[in-house]
Amino acid sequence: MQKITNIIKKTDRIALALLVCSVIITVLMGVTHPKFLGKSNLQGMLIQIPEYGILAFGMMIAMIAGGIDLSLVGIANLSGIVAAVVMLNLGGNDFSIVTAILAALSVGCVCGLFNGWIIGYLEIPAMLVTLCGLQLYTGIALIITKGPAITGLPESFSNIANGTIAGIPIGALVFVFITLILCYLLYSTVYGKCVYLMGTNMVASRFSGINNLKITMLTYAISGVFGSLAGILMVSHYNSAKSDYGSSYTLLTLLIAVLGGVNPNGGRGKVQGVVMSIILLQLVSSSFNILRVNAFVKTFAWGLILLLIMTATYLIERRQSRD
Amino acid sequence: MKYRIKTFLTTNEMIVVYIIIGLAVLIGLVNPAFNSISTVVNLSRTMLVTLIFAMCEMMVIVSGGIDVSFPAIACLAMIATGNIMLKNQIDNIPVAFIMGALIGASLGALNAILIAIIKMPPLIATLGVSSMTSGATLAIFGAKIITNLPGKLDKLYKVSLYTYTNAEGITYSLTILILIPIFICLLGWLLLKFTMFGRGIYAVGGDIRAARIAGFNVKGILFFVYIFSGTMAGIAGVTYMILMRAADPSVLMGSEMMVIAAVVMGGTRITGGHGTVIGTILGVTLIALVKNNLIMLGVPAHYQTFVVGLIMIIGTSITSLKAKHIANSIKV
Amino acid sequence: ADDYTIAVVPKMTSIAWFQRMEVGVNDYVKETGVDAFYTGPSEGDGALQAQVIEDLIAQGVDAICVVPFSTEALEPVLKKAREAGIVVISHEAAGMENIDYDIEAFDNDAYGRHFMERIGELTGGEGEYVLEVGALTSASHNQWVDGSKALQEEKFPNMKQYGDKIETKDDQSVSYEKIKEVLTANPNIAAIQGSAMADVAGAALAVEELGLAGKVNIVGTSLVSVSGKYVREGTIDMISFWDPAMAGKAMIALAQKVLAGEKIENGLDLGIEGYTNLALADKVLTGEAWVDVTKDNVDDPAYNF
Amino acid sequence: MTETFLELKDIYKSFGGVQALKGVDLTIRSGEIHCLAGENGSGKSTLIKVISGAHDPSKGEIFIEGQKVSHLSPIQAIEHGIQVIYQDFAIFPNLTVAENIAMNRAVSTGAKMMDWNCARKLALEAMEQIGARMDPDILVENLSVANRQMVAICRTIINDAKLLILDEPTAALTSKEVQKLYTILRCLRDKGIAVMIVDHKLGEVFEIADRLTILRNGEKISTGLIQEYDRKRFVKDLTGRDISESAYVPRTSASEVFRVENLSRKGAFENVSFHIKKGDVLGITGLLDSGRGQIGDALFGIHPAQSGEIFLHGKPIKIRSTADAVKNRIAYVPEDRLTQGLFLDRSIQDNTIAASIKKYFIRGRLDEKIMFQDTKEWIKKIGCVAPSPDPAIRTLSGGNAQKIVIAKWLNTKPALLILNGPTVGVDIGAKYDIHQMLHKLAEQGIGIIVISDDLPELIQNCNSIIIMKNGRIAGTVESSKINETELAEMLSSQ
Ligand SMILES: Nc1ncnc2c1ncn2[C@@H]1O[C@H](COP(=O)(O)OP(=O)(O)OP(=O)(O)O)[C@@H](O)[C@H]1O
Ligand SMILES: Nc1ncnc2c1ncn2[C@@H]1O[C@H](COP(=O)(O)OP(=O)(O)OP(=O)(O)O)[C@@H](O)[C@H]1O
Ligand SMILES: [Mg+2]
Ligand SMILES: [Mg+2]
Repeated sequence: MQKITNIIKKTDRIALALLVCSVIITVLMGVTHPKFLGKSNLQGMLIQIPEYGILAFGMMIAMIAGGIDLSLVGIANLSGIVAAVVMLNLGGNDFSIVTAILAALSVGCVCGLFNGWIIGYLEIPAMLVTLCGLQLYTGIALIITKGPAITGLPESFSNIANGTIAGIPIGALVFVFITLILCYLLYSTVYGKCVYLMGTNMVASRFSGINNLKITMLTYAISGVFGSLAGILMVSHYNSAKSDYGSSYTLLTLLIAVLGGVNPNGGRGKVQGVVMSIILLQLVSSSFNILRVNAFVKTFAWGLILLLIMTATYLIERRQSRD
Repeated sequence: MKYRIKTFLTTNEMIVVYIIIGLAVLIGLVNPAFNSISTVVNLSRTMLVTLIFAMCEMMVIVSGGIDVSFPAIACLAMIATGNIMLKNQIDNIPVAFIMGALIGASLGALNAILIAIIKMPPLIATLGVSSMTSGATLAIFGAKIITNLPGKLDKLYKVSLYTYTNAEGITYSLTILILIPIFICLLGWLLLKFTMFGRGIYAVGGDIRAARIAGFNVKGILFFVYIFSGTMAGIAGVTYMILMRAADPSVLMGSEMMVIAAVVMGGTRITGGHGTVIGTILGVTLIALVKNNLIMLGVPAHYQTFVVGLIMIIGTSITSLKAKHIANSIKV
Repeated sequence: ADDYTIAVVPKMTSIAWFQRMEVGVNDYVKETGVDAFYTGPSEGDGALQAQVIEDLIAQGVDAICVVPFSTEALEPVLKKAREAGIVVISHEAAGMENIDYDIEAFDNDAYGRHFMERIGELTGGEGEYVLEVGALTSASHNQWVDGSKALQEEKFPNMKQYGDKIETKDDQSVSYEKIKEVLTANPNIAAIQGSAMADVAGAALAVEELGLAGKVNIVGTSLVSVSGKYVREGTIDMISFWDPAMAGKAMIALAQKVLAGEKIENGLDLGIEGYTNLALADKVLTGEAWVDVTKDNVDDPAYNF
Repeated sequence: MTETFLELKDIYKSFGGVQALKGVDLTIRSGEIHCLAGENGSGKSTLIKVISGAHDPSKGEIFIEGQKVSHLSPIQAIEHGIQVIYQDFAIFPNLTVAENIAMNRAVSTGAKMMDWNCARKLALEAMEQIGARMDPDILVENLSVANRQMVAICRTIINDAKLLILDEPTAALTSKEVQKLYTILRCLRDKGIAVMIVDHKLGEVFEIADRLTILRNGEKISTGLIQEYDRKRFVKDLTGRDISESAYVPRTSASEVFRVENLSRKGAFENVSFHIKKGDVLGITGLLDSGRGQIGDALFGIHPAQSGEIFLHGKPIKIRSTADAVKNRIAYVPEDRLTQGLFLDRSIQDNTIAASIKKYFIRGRLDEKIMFQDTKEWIKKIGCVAPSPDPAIRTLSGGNAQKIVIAKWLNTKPALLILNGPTVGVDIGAKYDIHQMLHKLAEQGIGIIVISDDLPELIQNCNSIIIMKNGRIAGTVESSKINETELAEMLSSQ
């Protein structure tokens, strides 16, 4: 009894701790720097969140399945580049944009399926497979572009990530949409239940008739599709496609997932935790920019926040299990 | 006896050996310049620092953990040592190494506290420490590269054990610093194979609860492993500084995943409990061979990333599949 | 009138080059009292830099002076900045659209060519040479080596580029390893040209170790603090650079002038060394700010950074 | 020798809100075999962990050889000569047999170096003593369960134990191996070593024990010489109720549920054929490695058969993967509960519905409410001692967890239920409950296969029993025409 309520509470507790931190930062910054809560800063934050937020979801889902996906950035750039190439070759009209987006999503899906197949069928550790995958997909991206960015993309495509609806950036709406889909996938579908069970114990899930290979491939395919979504957003946001955009996001997304309470051993992690952790990191990052603090301090602070929150939850949990 | 030979020929280590040989033959055929003693010298030099990292990573993984903080620790050790020595006009080689080792050890101890006492998953703990360390390093010491190292330190890179001059008059000298990884490998081998403490590391990685029940000092072992890893990372940082004749506060960042890949290719199981020194050396050799002979192979620049990825994935697949096959076939 | 807020955004803050730029910005603030500050991503990533600029737009600065890591990635966000009424000055980014002005320390093509001139001089126009770039994706590095190659084809037909461009990932040890490999694979290399700051230092270390110092000529972009040692030792023949501190100052000064509504025309004088007689073409202002450092002037305290 | 070696006084232990031990007294004397009995979850394992220093008691006193010890640590326990063979043996799968055997001794003597030759010698000597034969250089992960237990026993033998505790040592052993184990234990007892053993099998308790302590719900119910107990009192004390185990007599029916013809898998079993009629409970037994477990794995698609035919309700089906098996409503309760059967960190609810998730996908979403309701019902129906569907299953004792594994499959409404060692580690009361359930299911027309080496269980519950030898069917017997001794003889005869 105690144990499971603890587990439930623990995941929620991390989300709660993150929420408290976020509120404190927002209040402090709001009071000292009124601009922080101004429309344009909020908008700015909402524009930044989707790219790495969606990547973090991909990382999260792979980690819940007991793996990890280090190839996300590679997938993002490769599918972004494919989208750009398709768009340019089809003339840049609306039809070409839709085709390009579909092409990008299928590239993400295929890359993910490839990862998933090797991880699930050949049973090679996910860390290795996706690390090789990162190299491989970035390599293909580099072969396509030969280095320089692909530019000259249609204006209307650029509006996807740079436009707003009712003052809210479209990217943020996409992000909310993806969050809802992810919640649905993880909490309300057979797949979601299976992925948590499989992440907890691969052998037992097999002995429960769960098709591990299918779930693994599905997981990495979803992760890959998230990667390509982020890729499309990046291409649209930067109105160009290149093989090295977002190269710093791999470790960042790992940090976000872990900070959001996703257990690297698999089977545990909730969407709300990860969303809170994405928001907190963005708040910290924007605050530091407003405060004109050196970027290194930001890196330092992320590590510190991670360790402090993990330590705090550990201490609270230990005290609770004592009484 | 026949059975023994057969199992020996199909060990993970031997599979990596086959891949290395295959690759070497291929490169040698494409570019005869490869078939020379210089290749051995070059390869040793290339592997030098990576091998130190890989050794401590291997030990950490064997104990059931993982460490992604060593590049940050090495960078801090390198730049801090460089700065302190310059500021205080110290020009003493042992002092440099001791300083690097101490800095590394203290950060390793931080890892150990988080993992062994606070019981944080190792990936989380070391990721956090890595982020903090690299941020602090740049904030404290700045981004500036130090190139005016103290004289003795600066000259050490030229001291060599063995020099080979080829027909064109190019000299290939094997630096004396190669002794550091050799020493560490030897030490690691003795420790892991022949001391109870080393066996304890395997025991902890195999089943931490059983290790506790058996009476191993599990906390002590974890502390040792992470402090050892930190210390070695510090030493690797100083070694790197001497070899490159410069201290750079962020140059090693991002190398962690490649090192882990090398270690796992060498037969260390990411889940802990399995791993050998020989395997690790072979894994590092394989990756070094791939990464450093693409020009020899004539691979065009923008294909190189892809080719490295391809060879890595083939390498891991073959070793993993073979290992799986072995595990499935024998059951007594 | 001088209560403008001006942000200077480098490609990344974690390398010495841009730390030097920070020094320039801070000096300039002290000298003139303008509210300028230096902020940027800690890693080299176009996406990260765009995020920093998003934040700056949100804060409502008056001008952004930026050294784009990836010019293409910044177009949309700089467009947005300009739409928000922010003055945008770029550096090392000729050919960008969504800027008020770009200020170049020099003409990239000419800068690349001058390396090959030197190589030709040193080798007598014979032999093979190697071109290094920090990243295949870096626009300016590619412009330099392309310029260099073009000059060689025109002027030194007996020379030949060996293999492909070498990508060093801005990492000294990668440069070192690859140059070593190249020299082993082909001992006839006569010259090496580097682009990223660490390129020539890595190359020099390799050449020195292989006992080829003097035989292989090395030129390229670098700083005295990074490669000065090898220039002194003679392994590197010449390094060239422009002072990032001056570039930083020049960007701010230009931003101030634009904000104040002054007319920007050919021959503009920003009052900053190397940027006293700027040539204007389209939106690009080009200075004469590159410095060649050889054994003779390596110890000049003015270059000690 | 009747000195008291260990005395526990008024031991309490709680986990969070769960009171696992409530004031237990226990005395163990040197030179006796002391049996600890109790239902699942009655606190036996917890008590053992207190003695071995793995758990600190919340309250209570421990005396070893008359001396009071406070804060017993695992090392101290070992130094006092207390050796435990845990249910999962607590051995190292990644180390060699020799190392596993020699390890504890080396640790407790404070050895600094690893002496491989000495370890090998020790291992061979220990194996000699109990008649085991293994390559000392092989990794334990490559061993079968029985051999792993041999390793664990060897380890304690060389450790000069004064008190040897075995938590359900016979669970994974065949009857022949059990006899061998008992010979060893008696020999140790005669050397003056105190032996404490946890066992659920009634017959075995009466065969081996000198003295008996019975726990129920964390309390000591009774303790005394084995002669003071008869079966009836034992069962009464254990369960608090009267249980009469009667043999199962199926109502015969002609309609066939399941048939297998010439099933083969290289290296595992060959030409296996059998059929199940409505109401039948089929038993499969055999010595270790006779292929009995492999048949279960094959029918569930874990390691599918390579040739042969399978018919369910007369229709031919193909089983190439677990997905095929599930599609054909074949259910499988695997042998190794901890790793194969349970998601230890997940809730009872998740464990219960793990095999039938699809069922709860209603109108586009998973219905957690119905899941909760169903789980609650199963907990009641199957007699699992659990407060609610919410706690993690790792907080349940083994027997209760096993009931959930069975519930997981019953929840799929199977057509064929295969149980591999269904009551390993399950107490008499729960065993009875499970057996009753099997009978009821059989009557409902569900085909039931029980793979087991618990002979009384097979005789009581199956109407026919297949005996496997070397991967082949050596014979089929009607359980009404055979008794335990005869069956045991058939099993061990060549
Ligand atoms: N670590 C734990 N956390 C919470 N509860 C526990 C823990 N360990 C045991 N328990 C609970 O304590 C009680 C006693 O469990 P214990 O394992 O000692 O029973 P047991 O007699 O060994 O049963 P079995 O016959 O199944 O082995 C059970 O209710 C169990 O759920
Ligand atoms: N220290 C602990 N922390 C967490 N869980 C524990 C701990 N000790 C035991 N448990 C869990 O509590 C449950 C009861 O533990 P125990 O080892 O007594 O099982 P058991 O009762 O012996 O099972 P079986 O019926 O198979 O004998 C198990 O699921 C076990 O994994
Ligand atoms: Mg128990
Ligand atoms: Mg038990």
